[in-house]
Amino acid sequence: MGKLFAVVLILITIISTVFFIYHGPDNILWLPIDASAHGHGVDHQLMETMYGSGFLFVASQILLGLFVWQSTSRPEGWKYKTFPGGAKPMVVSAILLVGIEILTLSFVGSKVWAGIYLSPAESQALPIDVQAGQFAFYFRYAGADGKFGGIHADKIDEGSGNFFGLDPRDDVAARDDVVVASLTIPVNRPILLTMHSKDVIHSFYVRELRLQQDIVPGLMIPLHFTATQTGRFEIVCTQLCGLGHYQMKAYLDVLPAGKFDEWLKQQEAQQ
Amino acid sequence: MSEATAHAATHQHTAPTGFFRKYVFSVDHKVIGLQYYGLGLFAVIIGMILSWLMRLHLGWSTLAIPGLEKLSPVGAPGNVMTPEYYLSLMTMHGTIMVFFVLTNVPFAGFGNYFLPIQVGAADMAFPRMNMMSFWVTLSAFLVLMAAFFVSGGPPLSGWTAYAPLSAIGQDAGPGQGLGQTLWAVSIAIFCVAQLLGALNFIATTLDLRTRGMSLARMPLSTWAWFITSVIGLMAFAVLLPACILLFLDRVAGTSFFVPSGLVVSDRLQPHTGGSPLLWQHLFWFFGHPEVYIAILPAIGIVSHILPAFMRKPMLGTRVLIGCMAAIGFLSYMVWGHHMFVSGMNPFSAILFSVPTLVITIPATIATLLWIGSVYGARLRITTASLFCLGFVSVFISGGISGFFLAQPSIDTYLHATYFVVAHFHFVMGVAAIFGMFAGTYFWMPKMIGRMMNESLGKLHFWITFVGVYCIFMPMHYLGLAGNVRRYAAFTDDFLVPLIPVHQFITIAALVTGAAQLIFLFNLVWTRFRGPKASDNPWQATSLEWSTTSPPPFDNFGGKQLVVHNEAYLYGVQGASGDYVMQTSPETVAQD
Amino acid sequence: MEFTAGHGHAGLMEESPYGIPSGKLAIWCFVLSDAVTFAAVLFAYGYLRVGSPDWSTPFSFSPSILNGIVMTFVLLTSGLTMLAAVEAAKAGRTSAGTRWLWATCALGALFAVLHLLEWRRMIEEGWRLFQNPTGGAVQFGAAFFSVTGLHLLHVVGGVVALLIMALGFPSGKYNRTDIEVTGIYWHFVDLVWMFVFPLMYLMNAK
Amino acid sequence: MSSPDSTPGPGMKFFVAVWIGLMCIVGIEVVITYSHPPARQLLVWLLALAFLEAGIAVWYFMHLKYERAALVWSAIPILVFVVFMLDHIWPDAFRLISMRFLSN
Repeated sequence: MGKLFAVVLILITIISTVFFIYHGPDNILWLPIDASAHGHGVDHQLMETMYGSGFLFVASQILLGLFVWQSTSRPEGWKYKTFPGGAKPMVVSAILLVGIEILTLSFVGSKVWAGIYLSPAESQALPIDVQAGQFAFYFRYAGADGKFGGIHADKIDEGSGNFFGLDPRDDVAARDDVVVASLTIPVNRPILLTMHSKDVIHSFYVRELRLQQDIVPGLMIPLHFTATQTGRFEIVCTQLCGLGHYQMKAYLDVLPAGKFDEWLKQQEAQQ
Repeated sequence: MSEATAHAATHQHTAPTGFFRKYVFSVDHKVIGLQYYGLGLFAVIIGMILSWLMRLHLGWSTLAIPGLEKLSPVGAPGNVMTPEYYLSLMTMHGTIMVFFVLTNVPFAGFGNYFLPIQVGAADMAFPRMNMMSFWVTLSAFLVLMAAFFVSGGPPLSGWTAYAPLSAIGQDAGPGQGLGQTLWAVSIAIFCVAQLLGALNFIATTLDLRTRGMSLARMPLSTWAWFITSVIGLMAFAVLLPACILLFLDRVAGTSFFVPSGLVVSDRLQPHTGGSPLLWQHLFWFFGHPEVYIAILPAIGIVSHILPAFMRKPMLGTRVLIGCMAAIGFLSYMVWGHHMFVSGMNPFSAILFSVPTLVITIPATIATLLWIGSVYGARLRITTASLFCLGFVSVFISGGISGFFLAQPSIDTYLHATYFVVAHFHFVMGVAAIFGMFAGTYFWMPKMIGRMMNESLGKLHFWITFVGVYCIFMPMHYLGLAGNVRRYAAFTDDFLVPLIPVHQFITIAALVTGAAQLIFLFNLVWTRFRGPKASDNPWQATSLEWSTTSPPPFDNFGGKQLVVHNEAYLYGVQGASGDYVMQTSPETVAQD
Repeated sequence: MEFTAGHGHAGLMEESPYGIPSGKLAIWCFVLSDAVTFAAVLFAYGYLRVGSPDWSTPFSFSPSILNGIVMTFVLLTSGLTMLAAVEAAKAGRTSAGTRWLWATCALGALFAVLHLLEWRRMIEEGWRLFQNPTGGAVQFGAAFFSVTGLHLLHVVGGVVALLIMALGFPSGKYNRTDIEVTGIYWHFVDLVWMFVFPLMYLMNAK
Repeated sequence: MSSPDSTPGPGMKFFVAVWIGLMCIVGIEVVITYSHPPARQLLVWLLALAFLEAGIAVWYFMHLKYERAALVWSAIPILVFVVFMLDHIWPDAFRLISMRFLSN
């Protein structure tokens, strides 16, 4: 039965690995296209890790299977053999193999991370205000005056569509703010989102942008990125936010610069 | 007190008579251990049924599950689960499994039963406190169960109970009323129980070792329980106040975790000035050590069982102990890796990511030690040894995915996807459960004096082993595809095509779950019909095998053992038999 | 304590690495754990205070700070009487030990009373867990009452423990180790106050 | 006999002296407070003195001095380490104000 274990184990290892290795464009069980400027860094990091840990995974599983296979075909009264060198090679190889891998990973990875979350947004980035609430995202553009109106939690009213709690009467800046339910941005232009939540923690997740950021109530959380491909992507909430969590989504429309300006004009006209 | 001590040394305390003192309010660590085991068994059954219901809903979200309406008329009108009820079941599944199964059975259950025996003591250092810790644990469990039956049903904010969702009460959802309060109370009580348990374990390990049982000679399982209790001592000490503060936020109107101006279901919340991240910090400061509280005992149990079937000593016993200690030490430096994208200061992310990656080193060493120990052995294949080997395999599979999630730059894509679900289910859930199974098949003969049925056991192993891979491997692929976790149903455009995979997982889960009935039957059958077990059926060396099966009330029939050897003298040439018991005075060349 | 297993008695057991009775070892572990608990609460307090733009520091020297000083004095003195009790117990002077236990007990109770009076005054001023009469951050009340409340619970627990000891010690129901154990716990309660007083009172002095 | 290994305490006279010392430290704390230094400075001072006090209390009152070194070396580092680790929360705490979401 030890042999059976070895076989099953190695089969499992191979089958599991195949799905990781085979990822053509038609395979939905893989990362979607990368539509962001920083995304390749993330993908690269992920693949590096995939190779390194994949090797460890396959090697150790097969080794285990191999040894089990051997160890069940031994005669009565077999005098056991200790692994050559005892525990030392284990310790050394682990420290060297894994140590080197994690050193490189954390070095490169930290740079990727810093590039996304620690670097400040470009000065000409397009500012967009994001309000998350159970169970929808709302997006706000500053409008012609380039200024956002103040937010008043007590004025928030889904019914009348005042999602941000704006006060157009007393607040000039608020009057021309463009509030929409789907995020529309120009391609290849830096975007600076300022995200806040009106109730509980939500999360802003766009697979194609390789971006995820929790939106914590009480905080204004900045997030900046540059979309490099036009198209329609999904923004979903990845932080458990209540019963409607699974339905909380919005669309991200990345338009060519010209189209975007038209779109924004239309919206301003409608305000 | 000198006579008190002498008394302690020999432990001539008389066995209780009468059913209650014997089996219910017993101070005997063996009975308490079995009680913990029983509680864990009950809890795991509930937890598994919950996961069945969840899986069914994920595969077929409109499926009517007969009888579900009986369980909760509000949660499942017309037997179809509502999204909020899904979340409630998910929360209860997580809480039950993490606290009342993964923490209870390998640590409190087996630990209680075997730690004193393995060090040659007649009982825990504080038997009454031991009894207390079980009954406190039980009451925590009952409080949690009560959440099923209160109006609004169980909480729905997940086992992590992130504030403000968990702190603002009914407005946040049906389960967020009394249900969530009960959750907080239950966990707070559980912390107290763990504290009592940890004190007892530490004192017993250090003070009640019989003559010759030096620290270096203690079995690896004892070491694991000891290290675990040290971790628990500090970890639960942080969760306790966290739960108290959460409780105050909920019932006393404080604002520790709730910021100003929240508008939930169109009501402006009264709280002002709190910080949701504070809860996450306090929770995960406990939460990450908790992961190792769950897995370390399993590591110890497996390392304790393997040599008995390999008929050779564990490779690098000392190194393994060092690894467990290192893992325990590091577990306090890494909790932030649960919070990379939580709005935590991005600088901290790097700070937390490095030690997280470093943990893979001791983990890898341990794994290599297991694999290297199998090399050159003559393996006896039993259900217990199979589950040990299964544990190693699963531990590898689960640990590997840690490489990804430990890096913030990758976590920004994989966080809160099924990749995470796969990771912690493999490395913490399945691995620990395999440890429990191995322990059960290995120790049941000692615990109930009867041998478990091997053919049923092997059948159980094969279905479970292949099953868990069918369940959790595909979750990695789902995660890479960006499949978000904690969704009651998959309506997003990019998620709909993934539903077939979920259906496959669901079927695998149902089959694997069904296989556990074989185990239950085997357990019950063994209890009543199983063949009598000899004192040392596996020809093992540690102290629990030098007493009767099951052991007498004071473990060794009043005699105080003397230990002569280290724990794992197997395959010793020139010994009577191929092994030397720890208690055997015969001197053999130890290589 | 059921089994106060010592070290190598009659060579039947391995010696405990610390050479102290299990009771003492256990209380030391408990103290460590409890210290972390208090640390966590105090960190939470600091966290919220750092995060509040409008933190209020309402304590005037009299009565609040003065009262705090008196309470500190009482608690420290109770620590001294506790030491006396332990010393007496060690020397086998049971009646003296018992007397000192009672004294410690009384001082502990006095501390609790002073604290409760303080609370009453603050509550009359309008302080609540969720309310700040001076209009600053409500976290002040929350933090103050939770931290001092948690400490007060420990004091009360200690007083009860001391009571039980004082009653059981003369009859020999409890031995000197139990007194020592109680002592360590009591000194720990004292120790926690050494942080609570400066952080909750002095840091919030006008 | 508790533990023959733990040397007998130095007797009450000494403890009274320690007690006076502790009261003095409390006095110093109050004096510093009312010399009204900036909050951060005050905090540093008070914490330093509190740790000093606590150290003395553990060392003499809780008899740690008279236990084996092993106890000191296992108890204190663990506690210090865990409390030190808790400090990882500060980088967030100090962002709360600057990132505060100004509603009302």
